[in-house]
Parts: sequence; C-alpha cells; structure tokens
Amino acid sequence: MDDLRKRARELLETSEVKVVIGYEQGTAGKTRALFVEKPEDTDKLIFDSRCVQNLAVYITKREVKDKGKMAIAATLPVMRSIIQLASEFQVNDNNLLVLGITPESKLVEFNSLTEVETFVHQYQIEIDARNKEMLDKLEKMTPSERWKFWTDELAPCFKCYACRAACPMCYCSRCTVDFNQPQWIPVPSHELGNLEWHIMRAIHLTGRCVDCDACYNACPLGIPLNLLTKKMVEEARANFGGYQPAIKGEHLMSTYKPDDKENFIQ
Amino acid sequence: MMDNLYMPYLMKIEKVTFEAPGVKTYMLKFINEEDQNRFTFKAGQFGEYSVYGVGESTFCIASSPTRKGYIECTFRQTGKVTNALSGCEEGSIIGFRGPYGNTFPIEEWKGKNLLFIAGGIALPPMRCVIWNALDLRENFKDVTIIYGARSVKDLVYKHELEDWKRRKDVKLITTVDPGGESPDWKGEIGFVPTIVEKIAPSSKDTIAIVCGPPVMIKYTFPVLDSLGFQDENIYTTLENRMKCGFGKCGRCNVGKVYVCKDGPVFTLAQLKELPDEY
Amino acid sequence: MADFEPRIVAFVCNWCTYAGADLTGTSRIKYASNVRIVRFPCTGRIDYMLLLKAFAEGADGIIVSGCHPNDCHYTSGNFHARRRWIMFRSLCDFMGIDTRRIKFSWVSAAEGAKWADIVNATVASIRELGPYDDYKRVAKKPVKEVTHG
Amino acid sequence: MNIDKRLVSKDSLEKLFDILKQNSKTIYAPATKNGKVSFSEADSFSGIATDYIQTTQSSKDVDFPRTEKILDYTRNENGMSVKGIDLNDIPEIVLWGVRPCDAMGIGELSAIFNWDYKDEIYNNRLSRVTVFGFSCSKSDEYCFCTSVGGNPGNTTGSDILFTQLGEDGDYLAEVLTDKGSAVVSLASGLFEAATDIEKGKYLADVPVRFNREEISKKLEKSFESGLWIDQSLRCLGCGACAYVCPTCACFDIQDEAHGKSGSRVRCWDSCGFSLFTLHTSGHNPREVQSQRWRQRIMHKFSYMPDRLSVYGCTGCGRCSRACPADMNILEHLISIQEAVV
Repeated sequence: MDDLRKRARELLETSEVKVVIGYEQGTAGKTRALFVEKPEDTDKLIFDSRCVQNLAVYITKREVKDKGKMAIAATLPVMRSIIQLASEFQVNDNNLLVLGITPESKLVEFNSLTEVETFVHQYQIEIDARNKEMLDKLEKMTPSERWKFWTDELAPCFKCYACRAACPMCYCSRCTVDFNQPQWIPVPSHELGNLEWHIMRAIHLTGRCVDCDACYNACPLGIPLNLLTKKMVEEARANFGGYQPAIKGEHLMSTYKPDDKENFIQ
Repeated sequence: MMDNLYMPYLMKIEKVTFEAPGVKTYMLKFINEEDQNRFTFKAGQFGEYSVYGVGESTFCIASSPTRKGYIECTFRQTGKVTNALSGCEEGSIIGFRGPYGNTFPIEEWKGKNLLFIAGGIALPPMRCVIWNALDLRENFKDVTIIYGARSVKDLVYKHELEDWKRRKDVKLITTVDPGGESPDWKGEIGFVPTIVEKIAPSSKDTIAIVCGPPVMIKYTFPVLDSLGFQDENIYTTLENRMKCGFGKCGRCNVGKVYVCKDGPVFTLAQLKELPDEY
Repeated sequence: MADFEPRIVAFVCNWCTYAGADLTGTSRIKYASNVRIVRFPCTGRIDYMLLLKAFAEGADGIIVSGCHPNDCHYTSGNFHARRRWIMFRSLCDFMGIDTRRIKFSWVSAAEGAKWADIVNATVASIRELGPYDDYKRVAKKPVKEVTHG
Repeated sequence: MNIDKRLVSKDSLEKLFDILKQNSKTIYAPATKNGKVSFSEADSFSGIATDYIQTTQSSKDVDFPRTEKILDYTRNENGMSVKGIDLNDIPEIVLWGVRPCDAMGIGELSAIFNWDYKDEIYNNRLSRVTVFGFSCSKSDEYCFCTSVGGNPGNTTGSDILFTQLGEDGDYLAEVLTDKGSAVVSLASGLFEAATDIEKGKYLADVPVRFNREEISKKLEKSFESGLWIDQSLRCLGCGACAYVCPTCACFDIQDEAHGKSGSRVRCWDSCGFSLFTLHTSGHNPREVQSQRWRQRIMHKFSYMPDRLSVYGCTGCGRCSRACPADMNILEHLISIQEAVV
C-alpha cells in the first residue's frame, strides 16, 4: 500500500491533517490500529487482508478527536460506519478526511463525505454465506431450541463490554448500562443480566449496524453475538426494505411509514 | 456464623432531623444489643450504610465517639442509595458496616489551638471531631470554627451552631456565599477562603482541619499557607469513590495509598505526596 | 393446566385503551381479573425493556395495546411503537422468547367489548400455555456458585 | 526441601480422572467452545482439551467467581432478616490443567483478599480447590512468566504439578501439598516411584524479556510521563484484560431486589471502565483512558509490590491475547523499561 503511505506523508507534511489513522503490524501476525502524527512514521502503515478492525471506532474518541483534523484509511465497512456516524452528527467534512480502500484494495481519496456516501451506496449490506447459513439453521429451530441455544451461548459472557467498546456506533458518552437510576440492565453477569444486555445492544443497533463484525472479533469468548445484529439487518430488509447509511437519510427506527405492514396486531 | 466481611449490622433509624434542602441526619441504633455495646469507633472513621435492595453508600460517622449508644450520619440526597435512604423514616431498618479508615489524631493535638474550617455538606465529618474535642474541652487552648455554606438555608446543624455560638470557649464564625444571605443574617458574607483571610487566625501552635468541596479546599490551602500553617498541621478528609471499605475492591486506590485504609484523614503533607488523581 | 391462574401485565395507552377498559367497566362487561394494567401516556412510551422486566419479575403473559393508527393523541406515537414492536418481536422470536405470550392490539376508547374479549382470550391462551417457566428459570436462577460456561 | 516426585503413566491419567469422579469431586478442566479454550465442568476425560498453549480465561473464576451472592435479605413484618451465604454447599473442586502462571496467580489473589481483613468467602472457596498444575511444553510470543519470577515448570500454587515427559510420554507428578498427597492416597496405585528425571528438558523455552524490579523503580518517576498517552491511544476501554487476568481482583457490589426479598452480589469490575472512579457529583479522577491504562500498570508493577510485596502479574500474556485492540502488555513493559524518564 505504498500510495497510502505516500499520501499520508504528504497530508502530514502539509499539516492538512493532524493524525492519520491506519493499520500497523501487531503481535503474533495480527494487525492493529496505528495513529501517525509525524510524517516519518507513515512507513509503519500497512494494509492487507488481515486488516479488519473497524477503525471508525476511534474517530469519536476524545483523545483522538482533540488532535485536530483526522485522516482515516477506510475499507468498505469502515466507510459505512463513517457515513452512519455522519448521519448522527458525530463527524463532518471539517474534522475527517477519508482515504478509501476499495474492495479491490485500490486507494481512492474522497474530497467530501457525500462522495464517500455515493461510493458506499454502490454496495448492498450483504450477510456473508457462513453467517447466513447459521441464521437459517437457527430459523429452522423451534423457539425453545433457540432459547436453549441463546441462553447457553450467552451464559459464559462476563460483561467485559468489548463488543460495545469495539463498535463504532457505540459512542455514547454514558451508555444505558452505566446508569443506575433506574438500573435498566443488571450489573452482574448472571444469565438474566447477560440476556437483557445483549437484547438491549441488538435493539440499540437496529437500523444503525453496518454488519462489520467488529463486535464478534472483539469478544474474548467468541460468542456469536453478531448473529443478533445480523438478524436485525435481515428483519429490516424483510419488513422495511432494508437500509443504507445515508448522511441526510431517514433513520430506520426513529421514522415510520403510515402503511408499515405487520400481521400480529389484532 | 463466620464473620462475613460484607455483613452489615442491622440498624433502626431512631430520629430523623431535616438539616437543609435534600440534607438529612439520621440517628441510628443497633438492633442487636451486644453489637451496640461492642461497637467502638474514633473521630474521622466512616462506614458503609446500606439500604437493602438498593445498595451501599459511604459517609463519615457524624456523631462523636464520646456519645455512646447511637451513631449519626448526615447525607445529601444525590445518588441512587442516598435517594432511597432519604425515603426511609423513623423506625426503618437499614444496614451499617464499619468503622473503616483511620482517625483524627486528637491525642496529639492536646495543648494546641484548634481551627476548624468547613464548607457546605462537609461539616458532618468535622462535627464528629468538633464534639469530640469539645467533650474534652479542657485539653485544648482556644477553638475556632469557620463554617460556610451556599445560603442560610443550606447551613447544617443549625441548632448546634447556636450552642457553639453561646459557648464562651468556642469562637464560631459562620458565613454564606455572597447573595445567599437572608435579610436578618448577622453572620459574615463571603466565600470561606476570603473569610479565613479576613479572620486571619494565628498559625502559632495551631492545628487546622479543613473539609469542604474541592474548590473550597483548593483556595483555602494557599490562605493557610500564607498565614504560616505547616503542611503537617493541616488535616483534611478525602472523599473518594468507595465500595468495600477494607482495601480490596480497588476503587479508592490513589498512588500507593488506599484511601479507605490509609485515609480518609490525611495531612496536607501526605496529600502532596499523592499523585494528582483524586 | 386448568387450575393455573396466569399473571398478565397489560401496558396500555391512556387515551384509548385505558379509556376503553373504563368503558368495559362502566358497561358492566365481565372480564378475567388476572390482568394488571399499567397506564402510559402513549404506546410510543412503552419501552421494550419493560416487557422484559415484566417477564423477569414473573409475568406469564403481556398485553400491549393502544390507539388505532391515525387515532393517536400525539399523532405518531403508535406508528413509532408499531415499527418498534415489529423489530422487537422478531428479535424475541429469534432468541426463543415465546412471542405467543405477548399480545399486541389496537383498542379505541369506544371498544369496551373488544378489550374484554382480548383480555379473556389472552388469559385463556396463556392458561393453556402454562406458567412461563423458561424465563422464570433464567430470571430466578440463583447466581451460579461457579459460573463457568 | 525435596519434593515428593512420582511417575504417572499416560493412560493412568484417565484412571485418575475417573477415581476423582467416583469420589464425587467436581472437576473443572479446559474445554474448547466457539474455538476458544476455557475452564468448564468436565464430565469425561476425553472432553479435556490438550492441544492449546493457554486457556482464554484464567482459573480465578473458581476462587473468585465473576458473580457471587454474598448475602440474602428478606423484609418481614418484624423488620428484616439478613443471612450470609452457606459456604458448606460449595462443592469440592479439582482444577485440572492449570498452567503454572495461573497457579502462581492464586497466591497474588490471596494476598489481596487477606490484606489486613480476611475475606472468608474467598478463603473458604480456596480451601475446597485442589489445583492440578500442568507444566508448559509450548509457549508463544505473548508468554513472559520468566520475567516476573515464574517459569514453565513452576510449582508455586499447584497441589500436584504434572509435567509430560515428551510428546506422548508419561507424567512426572510432583506432589507438593497435603491436598496433593490426599489425592495420591486416594489413587495410590497410579502414582509409581519416579527415577531421577531432569524436568527442564521437557519445558518450553520462555526468554526473559525485562527486569520487573527495574520497571518498578522506573514507574516511581513516570507518573507524569507522556508514554501513557501514546500507549493507550488504541485502547478501547473494555474490561477484557481485567476479566481474563489471573490476578485482577477488583470488584463491584450490587443489590438485586425482587419484591420483599433480594440479595447482595459481588461481581467483577475493571479499572478500565470510566464508572470505576466516577463520583456521584460527576467528578472523575480518571477522566481519560490513558489515566486508566496507567493505573493498570502502576497497580500491578508498583503499588502491589510496595504494599503487598507481591507483583500483580504472572506473565501469562492473556490480556494481550484477549485484547481487541492488541494492547500488548509485554511490549508496553519493555518500552517502559527502555524509556528515558
């Protein structure tokens, strides 16, 4: 990704941006986030198929935002997250420059977020085959089998909240879980506390999740909690024709259509 | 029943005193007689007061150790537990765990002047040591109390302020923040640090005890410094987030110090050694 | 499970269904007493979390009811609620929560009889299903001594 | 003191497992789930995972469970009845397959839970646990037990330490405590006499990467240093590192009410969360993530050694393996050692 390094160096030398967020070599063959502030450090920037962490989680982080204008090396999921964050007024053209990396690993620089939006709208949010198959398998189960599946999967969860921390859409300064008046979600990680937490997470991400798997990759116990948000993507498509992150677009769960269809209200 | 560290004593609320808007004082008695007799504590120590089903909250024991048979606590209604606590009334059952933390070294202060400086809701930890000193009044030279609050109705322990005013052997100066005075207010008007500067108590052979909101403490220490007070002679209590109270849950760890075990009473000299993380 | 008396919690909107329930009473229509009614300003204010809390505290069935579309006192409360129920209900179904135990309905202030029918029908069907033990077992599960996966 | 060395053949290990089962011992052993190896109750010897370097979670969940009831209360007409939990109904547990760094961590947890005030709940649980340590024949670049006073064949904390002699070989069993010898007497047939076996040959090679005393001294002067900000930029502020760590003991106490009765529950907490030090007034002594990351390192490598004369890290490398942002603690410690302060 030499053109990424070259472009990042220029941006920092002309101080058009104060920090470039990209990937660098991590431990044991993994890659990790890198914050480049000095032009000479740009040669640590790398990009290959291992770079899947959603870097958009850092553009709402106080310590990074306060550095000034940011440039971010953004793959397609990261770009989707950026557009969804823009539609929720978290980032704008003054504090973010997007260095796009297309699915064919080609560098594309965008001058404005609307350009990123048009690029993102060329692709639909598609659930990958392996997870699609898992969703169908669960669909075929009876409710009590699904209940057993989910209570068993969620039982080991110890509420480290890595799924919340790794998700770009979870930028609230104080999460519902952190309130104790009322204590909506029990703090202890017993079975009820885990169930209510994961339901709340799926509901709060409905219509906002861009299906980037950051939550699943972050979970130290490998709990398939991304199936919940993927199911909500599927349901959004089935019931309301799906959604695409759009800067000026309507938000799925805070708008309605008078003729929304349903078959269970008497 | 092995002594479970987390098991509170059961206490009954004997008397409820309404001190100021949102501020109440509870007089608590042990339900179990032997607990009452075995229970001792020293000025400056705190406890964990629990409302079952809601949680626990940390405040100092506001009554003096010289008064036997009950303990008192004063709190402001702010968080989840204090809201539930202020919902209780006389006869309610709550829990109390303690006493925890270190104490004001009253023995060492014998033969010295005492200068108490308190602000707002921080009078309770001071009141405990004030009454303790006044009950042993002959051991100390003169006792000065400077107490300020945002407005007249925010002054706590109003009846006790009257007692201290009437006593000849105590010099009491009360003040309210500018604009907080009522028409017939006869006390000082001004922030506590400015009043301390105005009264300018002598620092010779004097121990200063300062408790109040962080902003008051921040501006009072330099005034005491200019009056010549040594750092080792200035005491304060540190209010950190606490949960267990016996040095295990890690919340109150500041530098090498666990505030619940090595505090909450610190001298200014000790505070200056702590990293700026409290 | 003939002798089982289910505990039903009804979350209703104040302007339509609650008024409808009043009408049921004033017109002396009998309906099952298993239902405990919780009044809300609007169905738009009924939080999905309250339904989960009801199950956690031991409810066997839930009724959620409010104004018909276009009748809402706040014009769009029930529209927002409908979209929320569609998504929440499919998530519950996906996780195996028994959606047969949650009845959604529109009952206007004039439909006293409909309210009685809905309550009776719900109580009968929940009595058939029996207590909601699956959820109670998770909710009341004592904090496992050693909580390994 | 010479350790009671025995030999246990490869297939009598399974017999040992069955004997323990017959004596109604609950056995917790590593098992694979969702592609991760964690301790869980083992019903069969075959279910025990063997091809792994380290479990995802440490074994502290057995002595210091992530969620644990500490008292029950009931409101009744003449006031309130509160009772502590009955510790006798905790089963006798055999912790099978504990790595030496986990076993070493038990000592550090006990130091915290017995500092001045004795935590009887923890001590009682610990007294019911028999630790079967298994030495490490493999390690990876996350491991650094040798830099913090441990080693792949360390006996500290284990009741019996098994070391496999070669790829498919028998086991050297070092019986270290009374609990260990109790197990030996339970299954004496399986523990044969051991000839003089040179254990080191079969252990993994873990290079020493830093000197912890030097780091502890350097930390004294680096509270204000800028390295905390650079190191913690990619930290996301979750609790994964604290919850998988064998020596993190910070906890929260929460009440749960259901009608007239309820319980008080102790559950894990992490200094990485902002809520950990947030005052009700809104004041938060640790406002940003760099202060919280600093607290994690300072507490383990400066405050604990100073106050409890025990380091808060056994070099298992779990926090780095579990971290979603690859905050590699070994790498950070090395950069602290090299930093000019």
